Amino acid sequence: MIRVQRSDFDPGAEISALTQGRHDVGALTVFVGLVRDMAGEQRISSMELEHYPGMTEKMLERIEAEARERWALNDTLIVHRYGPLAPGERIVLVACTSTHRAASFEACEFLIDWLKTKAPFWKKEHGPDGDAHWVEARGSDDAAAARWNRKPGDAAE
Amino acid sequence: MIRVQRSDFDPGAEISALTQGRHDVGALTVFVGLVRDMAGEQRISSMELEHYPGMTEKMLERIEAEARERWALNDTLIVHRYGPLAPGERIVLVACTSTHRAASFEACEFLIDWLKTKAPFWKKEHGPDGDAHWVEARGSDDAAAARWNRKPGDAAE
Amino acid sequence: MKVLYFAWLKAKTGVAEEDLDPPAEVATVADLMEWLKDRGPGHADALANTQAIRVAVNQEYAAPGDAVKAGDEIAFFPPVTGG
Amino acid sequence: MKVLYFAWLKAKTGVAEEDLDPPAEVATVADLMEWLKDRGPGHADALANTQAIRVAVNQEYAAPGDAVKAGDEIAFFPPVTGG
Repeated sequence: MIRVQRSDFDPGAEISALTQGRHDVGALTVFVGLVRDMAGEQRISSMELEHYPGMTEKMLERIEAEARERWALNDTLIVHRYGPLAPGERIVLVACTSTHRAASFEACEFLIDWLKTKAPFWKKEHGPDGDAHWVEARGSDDAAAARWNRKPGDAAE
Repeated sequence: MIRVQRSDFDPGAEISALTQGRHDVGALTVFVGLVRDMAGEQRISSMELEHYPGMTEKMLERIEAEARERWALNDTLIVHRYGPLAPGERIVLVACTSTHRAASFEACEFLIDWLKTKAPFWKKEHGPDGDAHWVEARGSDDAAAARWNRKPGDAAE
Repeated sequence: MKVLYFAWLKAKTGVAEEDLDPPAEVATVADLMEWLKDRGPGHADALANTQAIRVAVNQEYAAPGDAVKAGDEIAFFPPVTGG
Repeated sequence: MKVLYFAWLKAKTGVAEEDLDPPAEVATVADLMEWLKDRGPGHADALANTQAIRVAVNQEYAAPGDAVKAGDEIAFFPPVTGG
């Protein structure tokens, strides 16, 4: 499931919903991304997360479908916020359940790596002096996402 | 922090404790292992988790210290249960916080991989007909743990 | 044709969304970008560095040579930075 | 010397823990395992397959050649299966 929302989410409740009453889940991996008050050497007093409604959901659904095709998963969940965010606030949650831990870890890392390079969100950081700038995409995120690219002729995993 | 306990734990509360009021955490990765009602083709009606009090805590602390030496982490947490467990119940939680996601993912996977091969716990599975057997260690777990072995001369990460 | 701008492209063009009816010779994403630059200095500035811009046609990532036509939703934005 | 058995080693020996005072010639883990086998058929069965047994001396993993002495806590158990 995917959800794009302005409001905060409760990681405990999200985790519960994925495992409650189930006897076929052996492994749950969850990633939560949060706003820090520093970006490199720069102090951050708040952040604004813009997105492209419609395309965001479409991309997240596609990324989720790709994960479910590549790994044997019980369930996947992506929750991503938009709007104003303060340091310490949660931005995104990605969770995968599987019978075995390798699949849950790999799929969870895949989801956040692809999300970061494909889902249309843009971060604007505000400094303490009222200065603001759009965050630039990072080469390390492209590299992380590229790990999951399939070479032509790759067998289905 | 490490905890070895008979009682259940609340993943949401554990996550909150790691991030609440902090502005320096950018990434949280959590793994939860649960009891399934199947082991291969075999039906499981309950499980008994035995451990070696004293050595368990010592090993978990050492594994945690190793993770904190290898990766730049804000915090780490291992909670492991012992005693009788039914399908659907949580067995273990491992969580890592860091400024960046790569460290939180790698350290979390390292912790569970090493825990599985080094911490003195033993699972006994009970079938629906009252049959019981001790779970055998798996080669795949040894291989997962061995990924993290350092070759002589490896630089500190 | 609906044209959308996000992040600093929205700030530079001064619009989030505009309904446009480009002439028939505007057949590709690249054509459209050139044509949009003539809408004013803000548009010209926003669209100056094509390397820094990503494009979606009908909410799918698109390349400069991809076709655009009446009724399409075309979005211009910087490389994404969510997560 | 305190000797502990876990999992199926406990089931086979029939004891979780025993306080023992082996003779001076029992100097290593391997010596101790041989000596323990004489305590009865349960012990002999439990300790028959040394490949399947892990050993800790004073709560540290130990090898067959490692020393054991009075006052040590020695534990025998199968490869671990937690997590």
